[in-house]
Amino acid sequence: MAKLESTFRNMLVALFGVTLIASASLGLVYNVTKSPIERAELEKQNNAIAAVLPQFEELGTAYKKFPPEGRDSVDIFPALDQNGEIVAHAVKSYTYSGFSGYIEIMVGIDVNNTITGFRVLRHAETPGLGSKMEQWHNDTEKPGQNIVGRTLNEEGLKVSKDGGDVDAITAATITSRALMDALNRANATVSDLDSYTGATPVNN
Amino acid sequence: MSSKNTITHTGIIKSISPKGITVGIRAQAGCSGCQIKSSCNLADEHEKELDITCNSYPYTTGQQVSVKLESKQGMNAIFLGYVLPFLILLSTMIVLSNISSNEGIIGLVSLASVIPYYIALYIFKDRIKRKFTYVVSPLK
Amino acid sequence: MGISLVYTIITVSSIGVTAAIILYFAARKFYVYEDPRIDEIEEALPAANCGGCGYAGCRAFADAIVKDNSIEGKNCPVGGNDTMSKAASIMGLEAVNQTPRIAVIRCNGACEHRPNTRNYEGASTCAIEAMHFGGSTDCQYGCLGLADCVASCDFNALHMDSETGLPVVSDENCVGCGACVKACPKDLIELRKQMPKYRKIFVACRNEDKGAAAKKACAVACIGCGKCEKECKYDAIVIKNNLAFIDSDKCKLCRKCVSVCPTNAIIEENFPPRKIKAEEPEKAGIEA
Amino acid sequence: MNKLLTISPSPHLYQGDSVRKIMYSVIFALLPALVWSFIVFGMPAVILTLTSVASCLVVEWAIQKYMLKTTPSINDGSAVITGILLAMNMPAGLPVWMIVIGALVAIGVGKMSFGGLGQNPFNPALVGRVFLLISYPVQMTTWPNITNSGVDSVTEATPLALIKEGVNSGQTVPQIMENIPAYRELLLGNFSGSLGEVSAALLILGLLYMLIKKVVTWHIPVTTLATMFVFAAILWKANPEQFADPLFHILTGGAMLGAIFMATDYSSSPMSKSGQIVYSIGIGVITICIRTWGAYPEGISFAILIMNAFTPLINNYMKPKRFGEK
Amino acid sequence: MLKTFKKGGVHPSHNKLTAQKPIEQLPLPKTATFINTQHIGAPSKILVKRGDEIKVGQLIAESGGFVSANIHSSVSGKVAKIDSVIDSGGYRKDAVLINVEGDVWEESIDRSSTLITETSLDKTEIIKKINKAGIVGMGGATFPTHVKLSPPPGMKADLVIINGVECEPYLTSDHRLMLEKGEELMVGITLLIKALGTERAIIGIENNKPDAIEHLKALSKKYKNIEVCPLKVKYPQGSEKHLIKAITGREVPSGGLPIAVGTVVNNVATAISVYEAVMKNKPLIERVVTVTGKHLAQPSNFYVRLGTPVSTLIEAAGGLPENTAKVISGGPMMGRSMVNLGVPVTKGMSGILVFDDAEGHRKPVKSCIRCGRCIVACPMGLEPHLLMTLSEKQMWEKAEEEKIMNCIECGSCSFTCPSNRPLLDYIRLGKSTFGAIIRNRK
Amino acid sequence: MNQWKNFTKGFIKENPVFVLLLGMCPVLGTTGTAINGLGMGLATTFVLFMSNTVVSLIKNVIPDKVRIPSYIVVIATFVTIVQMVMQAYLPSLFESLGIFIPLIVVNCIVLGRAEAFASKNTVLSASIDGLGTGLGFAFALTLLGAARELLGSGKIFNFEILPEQYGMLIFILAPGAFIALGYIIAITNRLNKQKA
Amino acid sequence: MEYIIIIISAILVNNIVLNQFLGVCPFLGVSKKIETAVGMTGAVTFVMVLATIVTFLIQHYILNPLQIGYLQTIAFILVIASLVQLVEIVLKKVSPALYQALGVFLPLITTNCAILGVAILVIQKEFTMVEGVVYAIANAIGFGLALIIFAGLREHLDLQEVPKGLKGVPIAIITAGILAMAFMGFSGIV
Ligand SMILES: Cc1cc2nc3c(=O)[nH]c(=O)nc-3n(C[C@H](O)[C@H](O)[C@H](O)COP(=O)(O)O)c2cc1C
Ligand SMILES: Cc1cc2nc3c(=O)[nH]c(=O)nc-3n(C[C@H](O)[C@H](O)[C@H](O)COP(=O)(O)O)c2cc1C
Ligand SMILES: Cc1cc2nc3c(=O)[nH]c(=O)nc-3n(C[C@H](O)[C@H](O)[C@H](O)COP(=O)(O)O)c2cc1C
Ligand SMILES: Cc1cc2nc3c(=O)[nH]c(=O)nc-3n(C[C@H](O)[C@H](O)[C@H](O)CO)c2cc1C
Ligand code: SF4
Ligand code: SF4
Ligand code: SF4
Ligand code: SF4
Ligand code: FES
Repeated sequence: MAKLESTFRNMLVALFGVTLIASASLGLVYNVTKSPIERAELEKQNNAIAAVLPQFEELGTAYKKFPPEGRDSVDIFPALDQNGEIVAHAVKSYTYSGFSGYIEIMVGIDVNNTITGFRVLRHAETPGLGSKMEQWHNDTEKPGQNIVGRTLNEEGLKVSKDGGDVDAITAATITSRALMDALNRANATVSDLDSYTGATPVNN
Repeated sequence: MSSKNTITHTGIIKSISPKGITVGIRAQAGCSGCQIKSSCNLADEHEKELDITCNSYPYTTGQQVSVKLESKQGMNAIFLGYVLPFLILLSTMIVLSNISSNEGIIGLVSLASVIPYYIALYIFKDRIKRKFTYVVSPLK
Repeated sequence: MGISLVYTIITVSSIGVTAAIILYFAARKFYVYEDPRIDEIEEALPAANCGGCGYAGCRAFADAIVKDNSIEGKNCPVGGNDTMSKAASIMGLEAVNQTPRIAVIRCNGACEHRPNTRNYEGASTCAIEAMHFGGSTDCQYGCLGLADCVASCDFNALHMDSETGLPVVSDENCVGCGACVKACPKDLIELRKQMPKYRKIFVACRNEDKGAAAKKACAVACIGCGKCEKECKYDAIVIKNNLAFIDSDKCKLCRKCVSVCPTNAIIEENFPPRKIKAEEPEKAGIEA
Repeated sequence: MNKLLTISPSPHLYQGDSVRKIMYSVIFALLPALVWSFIVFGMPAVILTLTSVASCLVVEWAIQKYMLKTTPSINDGSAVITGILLAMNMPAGLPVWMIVIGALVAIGVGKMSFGGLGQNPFNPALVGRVFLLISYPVQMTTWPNITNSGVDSVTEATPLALIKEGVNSGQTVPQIMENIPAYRELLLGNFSGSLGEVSAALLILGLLYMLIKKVVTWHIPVTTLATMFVFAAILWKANPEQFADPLFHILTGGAMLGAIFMATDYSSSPMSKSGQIVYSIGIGVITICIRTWGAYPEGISFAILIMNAFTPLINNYMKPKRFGEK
Repeated sequence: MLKTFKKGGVHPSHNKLTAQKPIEQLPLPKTATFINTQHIGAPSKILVKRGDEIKVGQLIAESGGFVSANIHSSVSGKVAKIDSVIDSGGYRKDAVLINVEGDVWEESIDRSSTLITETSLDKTEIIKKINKAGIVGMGGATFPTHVKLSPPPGMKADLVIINGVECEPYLTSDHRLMLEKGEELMVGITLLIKALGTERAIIGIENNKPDAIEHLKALSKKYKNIEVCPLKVKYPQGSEKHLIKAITGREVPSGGLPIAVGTVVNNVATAISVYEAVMKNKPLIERVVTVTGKHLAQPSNFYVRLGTPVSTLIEAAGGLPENTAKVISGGPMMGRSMVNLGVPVTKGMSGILVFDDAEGHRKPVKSCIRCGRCIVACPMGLEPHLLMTLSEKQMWEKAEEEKIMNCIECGSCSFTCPSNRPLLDYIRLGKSTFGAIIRNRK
Repeated sequence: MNQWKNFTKGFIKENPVFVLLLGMCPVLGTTGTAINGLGMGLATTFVLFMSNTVVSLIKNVIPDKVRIPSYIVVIATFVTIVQMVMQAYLPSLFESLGIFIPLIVVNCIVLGRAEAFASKNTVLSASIDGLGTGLGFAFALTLLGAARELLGSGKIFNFEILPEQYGMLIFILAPGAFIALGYIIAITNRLNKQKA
Repeated sequence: MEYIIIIISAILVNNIVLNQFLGVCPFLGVSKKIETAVGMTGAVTFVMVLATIVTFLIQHYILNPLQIGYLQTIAFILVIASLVQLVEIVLKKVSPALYQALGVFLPLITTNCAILGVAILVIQKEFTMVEGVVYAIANAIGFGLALIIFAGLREHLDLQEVPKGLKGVPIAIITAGILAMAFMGFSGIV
């Protein structure tokens, strides 16, 4: 087949054809992948929730709530036991004071204000330094570093440099300090629960 | 003569008219460092033509010549071509963002603010032309 | 899903078409027509970028061939006739056979023939020594032995012989690009016609002094006695300024001149050993 | 006459200085501070220095011999300087294998990859040091505690680290200063830090020696320290709660070592005097910026490397005044 | 504070071994050789042929162009042959060889030692006489003096500077001349002043020659327009540009000649030759040569007929020592090392310096450590290390931008380099290559 | 045979990264670990393969003057497809590659191959060329990723080779990317020269 | 204050080339002439700002309302590719002399990678338009800074005796690595 001439009409037609097919196929793929993408995201969140919480029967309605301090609201997922009693909360909390700014975590806090687990959802800390926070503060063999199982009081958790009793990641105190900030924010929001009334349900 | 303060290109004489000559030069993309010249030729190389009102050197079409431009003039060109419109756009945006908060309008108006600038350029195009002079010398 | 797909199509198409129109104009404005033959020829060239063809590099050479639509007077010494005939066939032209050339060093002033009479200690390049001094021997024409030519050769065709202190051309590697000719401040290197089996006969001397002075400076200097000129039946030899020169285009490799030279200044290379009088010329011949 | 005359273009006279003499003068100038650090830190410092020097020499020798195939020239002393300075930029007690890596990077990457002596645009010892600092932040910032009787096994933060930590956790500078030795101690080196940080006085002694020997001129060291002093003074005046005072800045950390021995490295610093001044001002300003606002407590290594990168530009624009030109 | 130029310069040790040795007259040689290129510019045309009878002072080769000079015989005798001889660089040059017979002078030459101070000649006549006498600059550059004294139209000199600096180590010929021929020098200077129509002249002398400064200061009292200016010792103060800068503060523009700032510089020996040419009709046939070296038996200052072989001078100074490595024509900083001692004394040869093995060799070259000493040393404000690299890499154009052509080849850079880099060797290569490029362009 | 050569040349001799020095940004930006390098490499390979094939298919119906915009559309489409598919099925890889996935569209190799090769050759050779070049790219990224991962944390594909304490953190960070790439290119040059 | 943080961060701490790896090809390939590098900076700034504004408008006023955000890549690249050309065409029409002078002075601006990268990052970081423009300018300056330093370094390297195998690109990349290493000193300043 000979190459099509570069007349204006030909060009328009050809181009239109190409864009048409391209956009059609994109739309198609989008529709195919749309739900898996959403599912993947949801799954990630659910996995995180499941990982940070103790045994529970089902999740209650999630809602957003504004922490006592902070720029943005946090998401709270109550976990219920067989009786529909709340046993713990999974809290999606955040901090802006990481070494590279924003860090987002999911933390489980039971009714006794004890941390049942945490996962880092999003961060941009230095690989090899701050990025170690998930293992570092979740190491049962190093009680100084480990924060899972600690019970939070009014003061919250602090790294040892600030007078607390959590050993910070070596050479990455800032990250640890930020993590504590996110945890404390979660706790402060959750412990304040009773006084809370008009919670808005979370969309997803 | 000196190349410290000049930019040199080699080009080929395309045509000769009583007013001067037209030289075609090959402009390369910023990534000309990559060695695959021919497999990325869509945007990597353009032929640019220069109209040069020139000295009476006896040239022939197809001859290889070197074209030199003073860096200072090049900087001037950058200023007129890119920096000034950029400043206009920026100041429009700063002013507007204090007045309005509709980003769509700010954006569109800022973009539009360079149009009068280009019109002005068009009006002064002859005057601008006189600002740029090239030195052409034959290669070999 | 329907409506979103429609938006998709409309958006992409309209952006696409607008972009295409702009790009189309751009392409028309800036389109550079490259004769595809330039690429083809460049491909055929050896990519040595040595400048031996007289152009800035292989691509410039290909460009020139296509622009002039001719290969006349153009030669890639590196690729030789093979390459040029390829280029010619790409262009649809008749190939012109060019005689390949090869470098010879016109100085045979090895240390034993031409003793050092002083000891040069300046920067180690021929060019600098030649600016200040005639050389480290009494011959102001001879090789300085500081290897500027070797450094200039892109083809690894030259090396210094540590015994003689002279450069040696490796016949297989030399492509006749002439870089060394330009590099030598004493103008000792000549590109000569390449003969079968790399046979060469040439006067390995550039000394223009009168015979006695030349001989005194170097045992194998050409003294301009004229014997070879008389001997040559093909008028290939001329004597000028007390110095003989053999024109390689005329030389028929008869080797008559070699034996008449009283100073063994004429060198023969790559010939089979002589049948008669085998001992004597061999000494003179297998020098380089 | 049987002896051949030697010929060479003029000049026929030479001042008689050699690369080796210059390098050994620098080494000599470094010795007082080095020996003091041996006294302060004891055996670990000696081991550190010896390993560092030895590895620099071996790496340079091996690269020249086996990779570049040139005649090794390790006796010119420049690799020894690199080795000593590399060591002087480390805390005593660093694992030996780490120093070897540092030397490999300093000489292999920082110097020989560019062609060897004089060709490198960056200071090799600093390339090695910063490489290690980024790679092994923990070990590189673990300083042994010194008491008057010798090295304690407990670690101690350097004055700069104390300031940085303190300010980060909300203390004011005067509060922090209470834990920091007095200036006299800082000058004499009674505090912790890297080998080469511990005695400002002896480093200045080295500078004087080099000035007398005309190995370096005053331009780089003095301008660097003066810039640091002035810039720090401005900040300190503005807010003494937040910023440390200028004297503190030039007496602590690597300020002296950097300004006197590392910023002056010939191959990576500008060649004209005016260029050297611009370069030194750059170093001073960047150092204080990193110290006060950056993540690292000490910034002079980075500052010097950054200005090394500007050196070609400076050399390009700050030419000596040509005779006969305006 | 003594005057000097500010930027650059070096301080090699003076080694003026012969400063207190009076000038001795050297006996006539047996044969004398006159090379036809003893000056900058076109070679002279040889006028005599084999067998001709020649008198002392007879013209044997005439100027080959505007920038060129006459050559006169310094001996009497028969022309043995016209042949090429090897010069001090090892290249063959055309020359007249004369077998010396007796000492018969041209009658026109006044050989008496009476000082003549007055002349009625005008400017052009003086210059003509200088031209005829074949005088070239004796400070080393051998630029024909009559050319220098005829400034191009539009240029006017207001000051003559007499170069008595002798900044080269070892050399003392100018020093001795100033002491022993001060009177002649003064008259020579007045002639130069007249020839150029300037108001005054300044003699620049470095203060390592206090006796010469004293002597000339005393003499200058008689000449109201001649001053003596003592200078701080610094090499290369003898370079005309730096001498002008030191004395007047004027800076010869890049690429320009001294006349561009209204000055003309002449060497003391040149000025004395001018005196002899104008007042005594004596062409340039003799000169003072310092023969020196630490290992020489009798370093001396000789008054020599041009054309005498260098070997004769060395013999007279005690013969060549056993461990001689290098023999230099001129001073150690700017002189040329000689390949051959049979070469004759020429107009520009101010000294012969003998170096032994300890001084006479270069040291192994190391790579540049970018210490910047060459930059500090360069009196022209250049960056020699860069110029060398550019020249090595054959980046001639770039070298030109870095003003390689401004280099005065003083050698301060090579002198000072701790890496023993052959800086000036490569700079010269760059200069000559770029010079050729410029010539090709034209 | 010829096709085979066409396929293999991208690995060493004409490796787009080490020899042709193309698409440097993803090369440096996504090679913190071997797995990321491989992922990015394969994503690029897919785009290259598909776009080469499609471009070659449609080369005759596209008038010359609009070929560049058309190719851009084709390529961008495949990039977006990769983007969406990855997001759906490999979300964590998608996150760690981040912005470099959409940037495949400006990778000179992709457009370059389409323009220089696919638009002039048959579908078969175009797709083989795309696959070969893409795998060469992937190979380079994986190699660099492995080198950086090994030097930086003592692991390759997360298998511990050396104790982590010896890992040089710098190789995971930006400077190490440049330094490692520089030496790898030097080594490849050397190898290529020896072979030639 | 916000803007200052964005600027310092983009120029020094997260330099677009040395830290984010965008626009590496022109960085490595661009002329060794310092003047050209300076000129490039001016040109890139203008183009980058234009592209940022246009893509910002497209994202927020077309793609987002229609919920077809997934068309980002295809829309942006088409817009950017044509925008760069459009600027050239306009210049050529409006002032041929100026256009010609630029053609002699500058290499073509095809830093697509950096421009597209910045456009996408502006959206990802959820900047407002003014913030986005500031971000774009800062990145262009960061790009220019790296380019200018590097032009000087490469000119310097050209004169050194770099070992054969490392000559050219490899040593340039290693130098860039050391430069990136030096710039890490700025980390934490924001
Ligand atoms: C390049 C670089 C990356 C860093 N990354 C982090 C990080 O991700 N998290 C962190 O807390 N500290 C990081 N730091 C170190 C901090 O800036 C700071 O020095 C450290 O937290 C101080 O504390 P420490 O040694 O007391 O823990 C980094 C430093 C540099 C220079
Ligand atoms: C080509 C040329 C032309 C010259 N023309 C003049 C001239 O017209 N007037 C003059 O006074 N000197 C002239 N000179 C002489 C120089 O100024 C200078 O005296 C000479 O080169 C030697 O000086 P030096 O020993 O300091 O190098 C000329 C020199 C050269 C090389
Ligand atoms: C580096 C250098 C050093 C010089 N030193 C002297 C010197 O010591 N004495 C001198 O008379 N001329 C010296 N000259 C030559 C002068 O520049 C100049 O040519 C001379 O004084 C002019 O006088 P003339 O033409 O009479 O020789 C030197 C030139 C140079 C370039
Ligand atoms: C004054 C002076 C300072 C030096 N400083 C350093 C230095 O800081 N780091 C280093 O590796 N070498 C240093 N050297 C040694 C040497 O110059 C260095 O290894 C070169 O950079 C190698 O090219 C120094 C040398 C001198 C003369
Ligand atoms: S020997 Fe001379 S002519 Fe032959 S290839 Fe080498 S440089 Fe060219
Ligand atoms: S042939 Fe010429 S260039 Fe080669 S070594 Fe001899 S003098 Fe030097
Ligand atoms: S020889 Fe030239 S470059 Fe060297 S110091 Fe003298 S004037 Fe300067
Ligand atoms: S003096 Fe020598 S070592 Fe120093 S900068 Fe100059 S050339 Fe280099
Ligand atoms: S500029 Fe980013 S890949 Fe080339």
